[in-house]
Amino acid sequence: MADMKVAAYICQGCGLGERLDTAALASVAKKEGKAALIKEHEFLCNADGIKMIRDDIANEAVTHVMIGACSRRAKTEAFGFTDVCVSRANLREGVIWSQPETEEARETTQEMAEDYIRMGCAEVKKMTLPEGDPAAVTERTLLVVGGGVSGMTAALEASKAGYKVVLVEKSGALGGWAAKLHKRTPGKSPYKDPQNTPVAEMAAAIEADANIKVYLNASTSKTSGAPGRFEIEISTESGSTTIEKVGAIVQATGFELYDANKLPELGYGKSANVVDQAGLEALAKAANGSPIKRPSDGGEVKTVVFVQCAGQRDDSGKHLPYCSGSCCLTSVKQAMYFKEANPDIDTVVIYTDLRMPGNGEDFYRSGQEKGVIFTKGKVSGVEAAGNQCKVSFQDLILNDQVAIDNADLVVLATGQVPNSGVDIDTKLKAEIAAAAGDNSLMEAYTASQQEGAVQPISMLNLTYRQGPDVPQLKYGFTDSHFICFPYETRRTGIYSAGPVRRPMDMVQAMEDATGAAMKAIQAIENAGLGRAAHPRSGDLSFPKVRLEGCTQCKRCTVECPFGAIDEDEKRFPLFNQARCRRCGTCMGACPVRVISFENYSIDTVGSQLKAVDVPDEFSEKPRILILACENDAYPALDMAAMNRNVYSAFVRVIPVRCLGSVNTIWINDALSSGYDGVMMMGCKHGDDYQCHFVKGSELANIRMSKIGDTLKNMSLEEERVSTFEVAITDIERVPQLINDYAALIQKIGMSPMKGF
Amino acid sequence: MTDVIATNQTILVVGGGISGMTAALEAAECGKNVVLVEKNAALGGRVSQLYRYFPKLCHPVCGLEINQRRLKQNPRIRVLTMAEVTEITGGEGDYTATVKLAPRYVNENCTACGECGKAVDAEVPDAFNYNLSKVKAAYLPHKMAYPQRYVIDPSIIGTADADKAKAACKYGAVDLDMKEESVQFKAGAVIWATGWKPYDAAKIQPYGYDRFSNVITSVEFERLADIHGPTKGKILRPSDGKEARNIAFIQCAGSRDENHLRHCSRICCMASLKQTNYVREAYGDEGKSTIYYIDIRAIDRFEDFYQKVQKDKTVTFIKSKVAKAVQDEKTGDVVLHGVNTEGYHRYATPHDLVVLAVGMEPSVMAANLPAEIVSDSSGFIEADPSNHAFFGAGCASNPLDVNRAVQSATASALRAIQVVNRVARVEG
Amino acid sequence: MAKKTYSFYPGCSSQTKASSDNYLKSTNSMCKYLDIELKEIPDWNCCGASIGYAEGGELPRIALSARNMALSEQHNPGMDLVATCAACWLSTREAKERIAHSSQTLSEANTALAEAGLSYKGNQAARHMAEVLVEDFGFDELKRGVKKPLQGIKFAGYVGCQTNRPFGLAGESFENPKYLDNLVEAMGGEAVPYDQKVTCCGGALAFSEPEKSQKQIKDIIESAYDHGAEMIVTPCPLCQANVEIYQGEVNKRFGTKFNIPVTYYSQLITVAYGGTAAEAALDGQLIRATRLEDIAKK
Amino acid sequence: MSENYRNNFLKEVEERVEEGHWVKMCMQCGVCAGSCPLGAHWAHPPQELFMMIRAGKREEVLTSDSMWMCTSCYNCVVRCPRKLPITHIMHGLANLAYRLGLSPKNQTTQKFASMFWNNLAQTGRVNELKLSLGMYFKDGFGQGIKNAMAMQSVGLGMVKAKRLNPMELFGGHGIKDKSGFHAMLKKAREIEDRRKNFA
Repeated sequence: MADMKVAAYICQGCGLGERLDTAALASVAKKEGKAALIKEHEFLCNADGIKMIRDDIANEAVTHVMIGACSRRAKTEAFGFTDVCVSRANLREGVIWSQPETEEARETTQEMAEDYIRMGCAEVKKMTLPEGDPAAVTERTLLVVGGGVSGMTAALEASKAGYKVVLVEKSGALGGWAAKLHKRTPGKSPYKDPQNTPVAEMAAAIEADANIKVYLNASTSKTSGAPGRFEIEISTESGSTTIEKVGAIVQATGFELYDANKLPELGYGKSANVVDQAGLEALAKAANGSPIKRPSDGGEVKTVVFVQCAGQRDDSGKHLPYCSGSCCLTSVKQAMYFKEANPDIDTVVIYTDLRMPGNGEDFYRSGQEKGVIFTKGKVSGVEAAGNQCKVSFQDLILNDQVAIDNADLVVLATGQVPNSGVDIDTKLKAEIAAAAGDNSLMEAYTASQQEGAVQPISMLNLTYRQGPDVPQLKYGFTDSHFICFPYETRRTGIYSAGPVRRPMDMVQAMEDATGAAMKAIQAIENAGLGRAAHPRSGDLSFPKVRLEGCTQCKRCTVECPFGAIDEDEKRFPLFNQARCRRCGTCMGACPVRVISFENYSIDTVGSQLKAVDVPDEFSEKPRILILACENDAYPALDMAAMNRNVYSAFVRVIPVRCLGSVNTIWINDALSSGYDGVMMMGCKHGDDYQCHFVKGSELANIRMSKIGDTLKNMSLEEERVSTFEVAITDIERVPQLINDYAALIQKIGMSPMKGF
Repeated sequence: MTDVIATNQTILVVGGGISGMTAALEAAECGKNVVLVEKNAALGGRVSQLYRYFPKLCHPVCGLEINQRRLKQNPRIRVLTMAEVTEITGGEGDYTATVKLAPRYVNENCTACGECGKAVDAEVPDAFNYNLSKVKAAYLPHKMAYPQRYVIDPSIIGTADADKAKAACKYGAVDLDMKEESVQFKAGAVIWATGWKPYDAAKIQPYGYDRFSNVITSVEFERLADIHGPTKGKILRPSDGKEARNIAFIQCAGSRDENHLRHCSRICCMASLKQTNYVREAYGDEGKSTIYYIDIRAIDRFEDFYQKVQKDKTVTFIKSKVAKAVQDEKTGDVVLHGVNTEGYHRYATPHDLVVLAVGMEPSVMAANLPAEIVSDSSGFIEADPSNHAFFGAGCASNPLDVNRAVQSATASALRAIQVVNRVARVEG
Repeated sequence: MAKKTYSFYPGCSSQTKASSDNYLKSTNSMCKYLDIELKEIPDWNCCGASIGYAEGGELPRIALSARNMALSEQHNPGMDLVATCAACWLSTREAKERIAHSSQTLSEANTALAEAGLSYKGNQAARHMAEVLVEDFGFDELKRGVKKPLQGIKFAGYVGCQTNRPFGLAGESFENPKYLDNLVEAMGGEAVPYDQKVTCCGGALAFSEPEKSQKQIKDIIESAYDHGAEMIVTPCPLCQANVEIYQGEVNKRFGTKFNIPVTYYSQLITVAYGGTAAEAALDGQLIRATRLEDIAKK
Repeated sequence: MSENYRNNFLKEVEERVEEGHWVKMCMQCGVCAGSCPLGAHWAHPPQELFMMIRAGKREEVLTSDSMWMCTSCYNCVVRCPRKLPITHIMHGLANLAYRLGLSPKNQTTQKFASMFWNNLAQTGRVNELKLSLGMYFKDGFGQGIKNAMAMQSVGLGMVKAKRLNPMELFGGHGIKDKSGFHAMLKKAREIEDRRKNFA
């Protein structure tokens, strides 16, 4: 890169010229910011202003641009120069819109603006242009684990887009759960009758597809690498192993039915005539259109009772707490098997809430038309009596404790249990706690491993530092926590599809698998270009680490929310660029500050906070540093300003990628530079966390809980560092928090650290 | 003149709600060129008008912020707002789209400084708040609007107000001479992410939405709870601005009803369960929510949320399709009449406010197309070979929650990519 | 407008000196003003109303209506069948739709009709007089004939059940039909909004369950009163009869002091068009509609 | 063997009750129950009757007086999300109960309903006076006199308003083709009885 040349541009539009002394700002940029080129412009974001900057880049060899105008969230495209480093001093939303337009406020408003110019200049000087990964490679092949309908869909859809696929199926044939079905529930209009499953058709299409290579009776015994360069060891039952190189992975490992043996109160195991939905499918398959016989004696079936939510929606802690979303449809379909063979067979579905969304309502109606009887009730027990069963239940409509004592067959709608492999989070949490000095979780974990308990079998056998499988969200499902971003698993380039992600029916599974294939293809393409995946999609920056300073504390490797960092043989962190999502959690974690990004580093932030002009103790002008999550807290501040919700003039705001990227050195630096307080604004954490990098705000919270010692050493009050959970809608609350905090600081007094 | 550069390897995405944005972004982040057409003045669609999402109770605009940031830095997506597809001709891999652009009267010079809004006097109903409040006739569609650019309401064009707006703008951004224009461009595949509209509650006559001010819809209730809404986040009822503490939620308002929508709209149960939380948030133990339902459809792990709400003592569940609502003229309370079918209990219960959990109706497409799009009995676009390279995404394809709509949109992006990749292979 | 001709089904209650004799008389006057010719279906029979179900069952009741329609088709071909009574209209239209939806019902009905030497084809629409007014004339057209606007009179338009549900007038809501109000306004009167517009008067249960149906009647009248109505107007003879006749009983039972006239739209139109009290059959009111009589006298 | 939740009664209803095949389509939302003007007076609202039919509670259903409370207002019909013709099903159930002799003793609406039918079936048109008097005297002569006296003012008013003709008692309105009419009804009844399996 050529020599650094910093240019500072100060906009006078949107009232900046009227509210601020822009000439003074220019002078700050020159004298303190040491900008080589300083220009004021009355309307910087218009074509003329942009052209001016462009010309300077082209003709004046400007390499670093500081723009003193509006928030970085405004006019992003106009100021989105990709060939130079850019910093934005937020004078509009951050200063004039959030400060009262009064004569008395003029001085503090100007001071605020001058500080932001100092900060912008300081920041940009520490930035370098992200180089990306010149060695980025990518394998344009997908691995699909699981050969059920979800896996087959992912494989076929990816192939249709021109990508190669390796499909690994643990059994001897494709089809998974669907292959066990007599018929499937309809997936298209008119939603009236059971349909043939697509298994045969899809399997044939896969066989005929030169892009798709299938391994049957096989498993992924080892998965290493990163998006673009995964290396998969595939082991077959016969003992052979093969290595396949792939760019991304779709995990479609499906589900098992909840074990009905755990439901003896519903007669399972006590009578052959009590079956689960899989059992009924087997009977239907065997009957193949002729009447289904009673299992116990092959007798005629006259009455069938379907017990919905068997072992599901359970709040006692004994069974599955969730609903499997598909069993109502399945029971209606199965009742139709009987009605099709003989309309005189009585089929009763006992349910508490029928859950057949969308045009499932048509299927419900169709079931009723065919004479399936639906009864809102709670089944209390199923008892076998000879070749029949007695189903006792509370009829919730007739408010009556009743029984059907002549059921020839009872079908229990048990739920879906995902095949998601090993739950890695327990150990990971223990490791994080251990790194923070708390060993209790680790002891408990170790104990649990030694009790000889049956351990789940890994699905992927990832060689990742953080464990062999994709982290689970809840109840073993590997779903994303993000409503807007359902494909955000915590393992870049590995996407769950179908019921392993979330309980679902076949229609949804096929849709889901298509989406997962899309994301996998995208991961392949991004890996080839060295770009980050969501949410910082396109980001070319990447953590640079000075290993010579590393103390091997492992914090970065255990705290990385995406498992991007392994450990090498010498126990140094081994960064895998294509797995990294550029959140900076590792940078925040590193006690020796050896991890930074080119455009976001210990220095870019550190130099900003140090650039602020901190008045002396007697000025009655405290300084409060705000480190604000760029996705929620920072927009909330912007929008508060758009609403002209004013807040204290003593705060200086620095947006951060995530609170997880906040290194305690910044706090130390701020306090020792004489700041009177530090507010950290991040997203909600806990069960319903809203952090886009999963646990950044939670980690920050843990780290900051330990800052008390530092404060004590400096003889400072612990209120001087505070963390806040802020939502993007907090446009009134955030200014209030700031003002309350400023008042608090006023109360406890100015920091004694000023002037050191 | 607006110029759109596109080829038959471009993907046209119709609809800029979360599904359309997702489809566009996923395709663009895969290296494809996309034109995203939105009929409103800003992207974001229905979800940008929601206060919180179920079940996390997080804020939809948070995801919107991320998606807009993705969009701002991706040069492969061309966004056209105030734009509607009027015609598509041609066939798979070789479509020509005609898009009508309504005049915004504000050009790209706009800095969203707000001076034009201050200058005009006229107010127009604020569509973002479902017309529950008014907004100046020169307005930013909402605080997070993308593009972040003001709009001048056509109703003031030709009036002194328009001239005031123009005079107030120092940046030459107000252009009162803008005219409706029409652009044509190529596309290889089309993703219809046209979303849904709340079922017209006035059609559900027994509930008197058209007659009783204190009967509102679930989407309107979202605006009441939102800080950016007409009451700044306070739950006040329309008739008299009184705090609405005792609120009824009527499920299946239009859905699962052959007189209205045949289908179950999937989201409404969860939406009402979520909204009971708004009541709790606002009034704590003093609040009271009553949910009148047929079946509570808290599907899959949403069941957790249902169980949590069931444990809330301020929330009551009544298995009943409400027969009739009557607003008391003196008190403003709305009395609901019906029968709790669990054991047969009649009720005539007054509530401060009644919220109709209105169903999802697919938005109607007015465009001329080469062939009618195959859809189901409710009008949702089906996956069907005769739709060629027209793909439904999100709620245009099924009544879906946000999560599933995004999945559907992601899937539709791949289907479109399959087409344009095929075109690319043929064209080399 | 050209003369309009309809095949007319007056129904039992509209016969001379039957309970809605005044409905028939005023309808005839109204039709004279509107240049409508009503051709009575020869030898029509009772529709069976809704209440005939216990003894009558299903097919015999359908046969009743089928006979009327068959006679209408035979004697008044090419015309729409029009009824003034809500029950007559409903039974006829229901029978028509039931037959249309089932070929079995059609053949069974015709088998029965054959016994009376008739056959049913289903080529005439079955309509209510209110439909004729709203659809074939329209409010603007109806307004044109007004000579004596019913200025200053506040009417509660009581639509009731069977002209409203399950069929009703096209485009009208079951809960808040507006046509009667619009008709009142077209005649220069004022239609008051009130919330019992479509409440059931108790129908045939006025006889068998008097206390229950009188509660219904009480609610209807009370609401009309509370909203300032001076008069109730209705398109249904049973509604008219129940709401008018039982006011004394209701007063006794509930301690109310109701004395509100209950009229037919045909009476309003006749008066507004300049008809005499006799033409409007105002002498048929148990509770005199004096405000209408005053206008008729003017 | 228990008949609980077997379809026997449902099948009977489908066969013998007007529009009975709709009963299975009910989804127990209860809008009918809440819409009925006489709802408060029923033991079992329609939706509950439908559930009882599905649960096989034949006797409870047929001996109930619930369906006799139907005023034929059609509120339930227009609001039913499944478009069940509930009014007709109620009539049909009442008819079945009546035909089987299971309807409650002294059910006044039942009496009125059969009187009404017999009244019209005689002459082809309803004789309002005879019908009213019949209704007053349904519980015997003494009660009838009392009932008639109680309603005397109404009757006199009607006479005065020329809306009731005392002479109706002796003949009154009627159709001409009585024989064809009677034959038609007889035939219709015959067909229906055959179809519904009534003796």
